[in-house]
Amino acid sequence: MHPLNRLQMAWRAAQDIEDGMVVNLGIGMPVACGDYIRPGLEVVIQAENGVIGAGKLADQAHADSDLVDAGSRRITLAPGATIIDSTASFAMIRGGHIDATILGAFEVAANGDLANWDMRIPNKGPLVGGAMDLAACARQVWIIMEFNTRKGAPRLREACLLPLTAPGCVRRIFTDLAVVHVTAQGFLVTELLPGLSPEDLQARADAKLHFAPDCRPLTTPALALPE
Amino acid sequence: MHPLNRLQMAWRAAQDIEDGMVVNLGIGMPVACGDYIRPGLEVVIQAENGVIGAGKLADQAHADSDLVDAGSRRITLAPGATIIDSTASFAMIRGGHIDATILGAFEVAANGDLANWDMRIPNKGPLVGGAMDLAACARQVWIIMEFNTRKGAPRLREACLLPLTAPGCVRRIFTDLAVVHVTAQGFLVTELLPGLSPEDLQARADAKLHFAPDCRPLTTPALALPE
Amino acid sequence: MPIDKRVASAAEALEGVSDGAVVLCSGFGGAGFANVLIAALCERGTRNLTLVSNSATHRFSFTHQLIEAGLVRRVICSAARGHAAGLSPLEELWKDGKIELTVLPQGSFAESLRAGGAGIPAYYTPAGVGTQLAEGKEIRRFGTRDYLLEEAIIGDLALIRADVADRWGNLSFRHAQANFGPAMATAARLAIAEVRITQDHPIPPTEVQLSGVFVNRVLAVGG
Amino acid sequence: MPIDKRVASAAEALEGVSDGAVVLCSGFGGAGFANVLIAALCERGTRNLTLVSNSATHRFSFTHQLIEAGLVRRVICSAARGHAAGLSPLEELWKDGKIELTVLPQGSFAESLRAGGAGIPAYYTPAGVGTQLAEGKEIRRFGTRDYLLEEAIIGDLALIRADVADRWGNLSFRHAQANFGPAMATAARLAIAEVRITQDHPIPPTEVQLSGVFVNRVLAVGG
Repeated sequence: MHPLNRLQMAWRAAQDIEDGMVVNLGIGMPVACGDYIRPGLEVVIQAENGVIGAGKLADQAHADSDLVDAGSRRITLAPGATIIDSTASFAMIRGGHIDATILGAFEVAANGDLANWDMRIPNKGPLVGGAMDLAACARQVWIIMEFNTRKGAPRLREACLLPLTAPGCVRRIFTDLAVVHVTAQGFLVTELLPGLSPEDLQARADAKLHFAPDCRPLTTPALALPE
Repeated sequence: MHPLNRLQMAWRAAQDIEDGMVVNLGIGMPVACGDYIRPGLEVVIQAENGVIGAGKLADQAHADSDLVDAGSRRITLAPGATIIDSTASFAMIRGGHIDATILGAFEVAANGDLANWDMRIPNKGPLVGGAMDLAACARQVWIIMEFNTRKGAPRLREACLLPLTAPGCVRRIFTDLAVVHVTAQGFLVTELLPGLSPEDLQARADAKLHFAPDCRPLTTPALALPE
Repeated sequence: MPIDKRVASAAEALEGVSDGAVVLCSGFGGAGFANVLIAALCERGTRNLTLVSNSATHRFSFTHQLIEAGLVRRVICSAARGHAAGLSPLEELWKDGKIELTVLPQGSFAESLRAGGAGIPAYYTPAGVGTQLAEGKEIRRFGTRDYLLEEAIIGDLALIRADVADRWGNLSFRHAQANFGPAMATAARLAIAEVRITQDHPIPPTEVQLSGVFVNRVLAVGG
Repeated sequence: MPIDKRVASAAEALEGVSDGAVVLCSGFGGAGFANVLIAALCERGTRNLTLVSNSATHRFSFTHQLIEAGLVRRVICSAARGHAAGLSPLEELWKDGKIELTVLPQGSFAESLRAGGAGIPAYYTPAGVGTQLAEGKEIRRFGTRDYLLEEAIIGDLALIRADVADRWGNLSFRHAQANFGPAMATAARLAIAEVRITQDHPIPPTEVQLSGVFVNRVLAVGG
């Protein structure tokens, strides 16, 4: 069994991005999706700080501290881009103009509840950022996260233990072991890592997993993490 | 007795505009104030359709149907101007960023109530435009209107008979017979047309008029109305 | 596939528009009326429309054609008065109870559209408090002042006018042409812009005044 | 007199700012921090401040200096977490009850500032419904969905960063430098912009990104 690494998870999520979509990518794994959009597609990447049409990372020579994305990464603009202020950017987000947002998460519940903003570390200040607006208002919310925590605890749960970001918002979950859709019936596994049985996966979850009749093997290209 | 004509009323109102003010001028008599701002002053004229820094009327050669003010007049831009959309323009108005708006009116009450949007002509559609936003939200509301209607009815009243635009908003009234401030005590006449006695003026009003101890003669230059 | 929002004709631009649509039409004082699209909507004969237009019978706007053709059942505006001394067709229809009329202060008209596009269902404003336009609306005090609750306006269709569009649907406007256009585009399920010219190459990022994210179709009409 | 909002020094820019001021500081991800003005405010020693800043302890922003100097009694932000593993000075002060902390979803943070500048005392938003951040706030249903009532934020002072200012106070921004700056300028009684350069001649009308109507003082700081 070879669980997907972080780049492979981003690659897999990126395969679901469709032509012409307006997509917001969260800090961390999600931003890497931008590198794996299927060839021939044109997609608009929205960054919450107002960059509408974020391009690749800037090379050293062109890096500009005024041209950054939501993760403070120095970027370039894609053709057709423009930049708006934060109020306008969140008006775009809140108004439902984002086709899909891809976010990281700590936990997702079987009803689509999302917990991704507060790990309840004692005395650490809250850090909500744009997550609640994105989770509550994007047309689709997709999550990239490991299936289990480092300590092995389930992240797919009957109910979230951590504070919610938004209730009932998640539609798809891209993990290192499986791709899971959130349906009216709960979690539906549509792709499973080769070498892992449905029973193995179920044992790692805190909620009932349904398996799609056409559940496929979860495969990705080899993608090496940077040193 | 020579009541002020419409241009003279606009001239008189314009003399109260102070250096650096942001001023919104209503359709009709008020827009003429733009021509009579005291020499040496720089003022920003805001038009509700988003022109921030309206200049003089355009001459024939430069008239452009896309560059108009709130009265659809083809205008020019003053130095330092910019143009914003209607939402931003009314955010500016509603947010209290207009130092003074000068509007026409049908009636003003002694408590500052303004009626300037609906004459109750049978079956004529309502025409409120931007008047309610301006009246409710500009830092000062100044009115230019004749002291009496064409039929001789008082326009300064204990209470407005016509539907209100906004309650308690008017601060100054520039008429053909007098300049009147609205104070906590009611109407205070600060300038009176030469040849007219306080009693004459009082007889033309429907509310108690107070006269300022330093009430001055209302004088203006000769300004001929266009043919 | 490259994003390309350009369409070849007004008929193609209006494809899919149904009877009963809420139509947002931009324009103020002669600037920003999408008259080619409005004329095409009129010709299409789509009925039972709700027309959302600041000045519903402005003499430079073809919205009055929609009204005269009997295609409009409801009007939301800030000005419903004709320019002539007699009654305009809108006023005649309103008098006869054949058209429903909602009048808002112009700032609330603009803000309700902006709210519709920005995911805000309702907001409070001081404009209209203490007037007839507050009738039936919630009044609430914040601090020392009373405010009126106004709800968002959402459209099925926005017809707006701009100067240049690129294939991404990004728009730039001439002078005061923008007025209600940007807010209307954000507030509509289908936003269509008629423009002087369209272009294959992008409008420079700093010259874009409305992001193509909000614009579904663009039609070059010259002029 | 010609309008001229240019000032000669940061000290002059901050003239009249009092203890207890609500200070709005722009900036996101390294772009748009008015660090010259923030450093001057710190040096001035103005106390008892309410700091309104999206990321209150961003490593590129000098707002953390205000906090470390003990000048801040309350913080309104969307992110209050330090970048290091240990506790930041803000977190230490918060833990000890010496600083009051209000956290908003970033979209509500931005919208409340915009509302403050736009004369809107409160508005409804879906963000935060069903979460801890909704505690104590009014929930109201519009249509089929629940929304949260959020109130406007108004500041005594806004410190923002732009690229160019003209004597009218009109501003243009570089790239993503605008972020919260325009909304903050509109929401503050005294709005001050630090800019790369100021100029006597006007910024061309189509290049102005924030009207000088909203800006009281501008300071050239280069860089």
